[in-house]
Amino acid sequence: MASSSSIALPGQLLGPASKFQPGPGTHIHQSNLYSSLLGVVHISQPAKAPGPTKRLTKITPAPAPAELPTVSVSRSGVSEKREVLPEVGNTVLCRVIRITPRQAVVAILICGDTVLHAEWQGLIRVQDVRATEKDKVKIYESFRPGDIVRAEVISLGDQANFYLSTARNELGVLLATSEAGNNMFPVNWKEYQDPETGVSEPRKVARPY
Amino acid sequence: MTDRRRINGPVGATIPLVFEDVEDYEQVATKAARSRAPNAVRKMYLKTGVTPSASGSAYLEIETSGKGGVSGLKLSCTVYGPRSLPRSSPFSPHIILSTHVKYAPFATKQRRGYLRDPAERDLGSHLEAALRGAIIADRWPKSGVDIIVSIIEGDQDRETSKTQGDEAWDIMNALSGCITVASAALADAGIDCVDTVAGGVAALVRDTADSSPSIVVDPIPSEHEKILASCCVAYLPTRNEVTNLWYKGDLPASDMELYTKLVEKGIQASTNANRVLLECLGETVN
Amino acid sequence: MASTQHALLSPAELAYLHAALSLTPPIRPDGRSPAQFRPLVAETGILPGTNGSARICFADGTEAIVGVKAEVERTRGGYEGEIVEGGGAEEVVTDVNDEEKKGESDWVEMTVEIPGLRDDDATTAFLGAMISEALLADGGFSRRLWINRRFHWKLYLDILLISPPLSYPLPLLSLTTHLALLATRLPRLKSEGDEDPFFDDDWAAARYLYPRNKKDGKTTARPPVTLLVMAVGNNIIFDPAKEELAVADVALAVSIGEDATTAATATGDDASLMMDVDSTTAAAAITSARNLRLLSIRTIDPPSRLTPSGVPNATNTAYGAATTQKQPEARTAEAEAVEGVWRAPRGGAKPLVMAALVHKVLEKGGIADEVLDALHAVDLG
Amino acid sequence: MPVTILAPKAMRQDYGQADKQNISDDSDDADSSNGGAELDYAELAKADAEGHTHKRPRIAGGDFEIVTPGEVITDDPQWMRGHGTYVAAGTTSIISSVAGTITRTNKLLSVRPLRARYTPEVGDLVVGRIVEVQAKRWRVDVGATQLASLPLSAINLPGGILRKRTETDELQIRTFFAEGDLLVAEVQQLFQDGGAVLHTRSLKYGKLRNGMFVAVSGMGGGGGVVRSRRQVWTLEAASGGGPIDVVLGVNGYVWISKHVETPEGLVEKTSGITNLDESVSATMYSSQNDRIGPETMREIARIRGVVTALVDNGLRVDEDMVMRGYHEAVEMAMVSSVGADDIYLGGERGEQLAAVLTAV
Repeated sequence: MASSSSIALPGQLLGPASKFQPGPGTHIHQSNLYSSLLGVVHISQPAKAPGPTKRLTKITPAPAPAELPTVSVSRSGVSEKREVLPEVGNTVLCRVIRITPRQAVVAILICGDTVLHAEWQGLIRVQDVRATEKDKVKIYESFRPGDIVRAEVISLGDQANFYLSTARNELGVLLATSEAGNNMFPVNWKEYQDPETGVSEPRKVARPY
Repeated sequence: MTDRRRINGPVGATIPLVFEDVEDYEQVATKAARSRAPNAVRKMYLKTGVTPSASGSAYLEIETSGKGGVSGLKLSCTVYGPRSLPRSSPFSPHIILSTHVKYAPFATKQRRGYLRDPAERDLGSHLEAALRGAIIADRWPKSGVDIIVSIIEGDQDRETSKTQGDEAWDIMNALSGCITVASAALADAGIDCVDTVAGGVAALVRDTADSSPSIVVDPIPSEHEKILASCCVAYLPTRNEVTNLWYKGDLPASDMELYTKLVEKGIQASTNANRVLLECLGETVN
Repeated sequence: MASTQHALLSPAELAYLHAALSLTPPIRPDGRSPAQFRPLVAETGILPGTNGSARICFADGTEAIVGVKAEVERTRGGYEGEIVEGGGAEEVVTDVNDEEKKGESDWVEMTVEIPGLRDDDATTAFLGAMISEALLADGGFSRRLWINRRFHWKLYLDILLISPPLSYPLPLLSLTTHLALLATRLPRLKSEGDEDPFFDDDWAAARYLYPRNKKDGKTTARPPVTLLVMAVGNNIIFDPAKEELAVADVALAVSIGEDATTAATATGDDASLMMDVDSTTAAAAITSARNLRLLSIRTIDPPSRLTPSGVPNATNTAYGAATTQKQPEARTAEAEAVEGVWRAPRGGAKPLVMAALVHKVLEKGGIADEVLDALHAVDLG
Repeated sequence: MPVTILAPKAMRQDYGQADKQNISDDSDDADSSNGGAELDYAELAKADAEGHTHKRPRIAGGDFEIVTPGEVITDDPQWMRGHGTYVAAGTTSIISSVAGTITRTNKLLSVRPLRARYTPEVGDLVVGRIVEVQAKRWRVDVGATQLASLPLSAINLPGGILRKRTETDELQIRTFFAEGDLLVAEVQQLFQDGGAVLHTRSLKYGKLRNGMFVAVSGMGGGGGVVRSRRQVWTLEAASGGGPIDVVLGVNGYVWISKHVETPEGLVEKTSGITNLDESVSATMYSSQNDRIGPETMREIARIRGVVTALVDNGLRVDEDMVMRGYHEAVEMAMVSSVGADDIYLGGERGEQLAAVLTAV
């Protein structure tokens, strides 16, 4: 199990459950870890510093008593087409489809670093647009249909929608088109400007990295 | 039940013509005997990723019995999903599996219509049971996946007359192929499975009217005088578990051993198919 | 599909049911012993307009009615022009040996109607296929419908579930069909040989499809029955109720038939001959060795795989320290099973478990025997 | 014998002697005065001509009177119409609109249907099952014509009563109750259309576990769960079963479970609000069952059998009947051939049990 780039087939034994933690693409059967996908095996050593780390794996096990290396099987490199289900905590890129005073409906395009093929629908509720002055948020001053938005998944939501939030500085509108139809650039934390007409429009702007 | 959306072929059953070629007459009249060993399955060809637009796909071909004019089994499977459920459907903590098995209209001697008939629906149910045991459904909440298997050629001997052979037995072979090909397509689509499931068929056959019955794997109905019983098994090799068992026939109930042996042989046939499946999946990766 | 009309049960209920049914002996929710069926009320001959009919209902109100109708139909030859045009009638009669009396599977048409389900629903198709498959398994049944070389009976079996299915309706439908077929009578044929058939219009003279012994009025051969059997842990449970099926590890539908004597099947003895079978041997066949045949086995997709899994207290975010968890709804991680927490089963069943289920049905003096005995006792009117 | 197949029987005469008496009275009249079936029609025709519909002299009858829809109950104007009745325009006759038994409260005439779905009333203790999770509330099946609703604001949140509801609670609504979960709650409020709003803001309400569910008809004319003094009680089970909780939802949904120390019980042992909070959150939304012994499971199944036997035989289900039935069932098992383990109470054994109970 030393090599970190071997191929696993569904049902292939990866190791005992006492030595590894199950990551995505694996499952436990009779105290052993098996692959559940056709893909490449990754073994990631636990981060030295315990605490809220940036999650690399998709499944966070409950606070593990002893930190064990996590073994996962990933489709990346095996197939162009791979689908992931947006999960709580994932950062996603999405396109605004329609807006109402209470929420913005978006289509999730990219989840993490994976381009999604299926159409997963998301919802940004008015109270999740930004972290401060929530009561003054207006959806139409934050998003417009067609905008590309970076957001975080905060709940699996109801049967149809994932609930998303843009209540952080680096989250919000990345690309916006003006009413005149031109690509705009951000001028401050709440405005985009049309370079040709000079008209600025309100948006929940994502802080550029 | 007429299908208005397509231009349909002639209504009613068509009976294919049988040409009595003088030279081949003897050959047609005498039944082709099974040339393989009782334990040998036919060669099969499996390839994944044949349909670029689908999330996962696979193609399976099983060789013909070597005689001219006999079609083998040709199956194509496409998997769409995981994808979000339609807005009207209720919340589901699991992935919703839907399976469709359809014979192409020209796949069998008797022309099939475009709408699925009860036998095809039944095959779909069997396939669903076989796959449902294999997938890890709770990995994909609020998602659905569609598995569509098209039977392009239905493993039938054109030259046998209607009275010889019985479609009821052919359907077992078709199901076992459907399971194997769908399993490959699921792996190609990246849907979590506990193991690779594959199908296998074994049958208790009688070759001549007065010979004693014997068990063969991967039977071709037209090669035998009579099939007494047949079973199709969907088997997970690493877990040693059966996800679907379909038996039909007529066995004395007192003889449990015969039944056990039949299932054993079915599992053996399934293991053979699984070897091909694993090899094929390995090739996909490299 | 087959059993996805799943009972909505909470994870705690499922865990409880599974634990109770895994005990030795299992404790079933309604207190039955593992092999005990729900009591049922049965009667036959309830529909005068049919050739045979039956009704069965359970105490909970689940009720099924089966009507059998027969029509004379012209036999289609294998190929065009092959239709036998009757020559000398006498000659033909002597010529017809048993092998020639071959029935076709399309002589029987079966429809299943379940309230609340579309008729093209997979469940309906699955149930219909299962019942007709058992009926046609040996070809012996359709042989009973043979009139002469040009005509046969076409049998329409209409299976109706009156109430919405409170449990998986397979055993109910199968038992009702069994009784209806036992009660089915066909008019006595008066014509001879291959001429156009005409029949005795005296209903009292009509013959039973499954001929009866003249002495005790009991039948010798019997139509198949399909039994539903499931396994939880090491226990084998018959006639499961809906909530029991919801925690099944594996469920099988096993169809069994009964032949009069071995000889009868081997030579394909025809119906009229069986009528005159020496009554002593027939009686002996009933009492001593019942000649059971295994006709069909199908795996029923257990609904347990589609049940919601429980959350162990250790990882339950609504359990105590909910606020310390960073991701409140992070997907439940893979973990070992925890006692008292329901987990939807994955994978299939061990071949040995399946064999044990089948064995339990078939063994001598086993469940199949007892069910047939009980059905025997039903007054066929 | 694993299978019992019975011959069909005539319908049970559930509704007592009074009804039979009436019928025979009617026919006696007809026989003595006119002597023939056809004359019944004549009588009817006469009644029609006089502008009345045919009615049986009922109002002074016994306790059990069955009326059918369209049947005139009375044309005496002193009565007021209640549920299950209507007054035709221009007349004073009160006509039944359902099939059921007449009940009179002072001058109010109402008809209680023989079979009906549960009609919620404020204060009812009900057992329900979550069928849908929405953004801020759950939809609960309580056996009524409409789904009841349970708002997120009407439940106790983990972390104590004093905790404020936050937005994260809304996002993780499914961790409190998900589809399929069973709960016991109280009807807090009714809408105009009969829809009920539930609440679980008491320590005796909440998610159910450690037991078994059985649905019987509630509020029926003859059998089923009836509103009574106590819907929830704990009993000490026979043969080492330990304490068992029985919850008879007024809606006919019954929950039988192993008794676990309730938070109220813990209050006595512990002191201070913080401890209480912890113990509340510990079990409130858990879906993990405690360890339950086989004896307890057996007795739970026996009680379930008693409840179904009562309903199957048209008897009312309340604390008294269940307790008597349970003791009788234990007695019956003692003398049964199988022994104390015999908990089956279906079919004939159920009838036997019902016969014993009604005989007392």
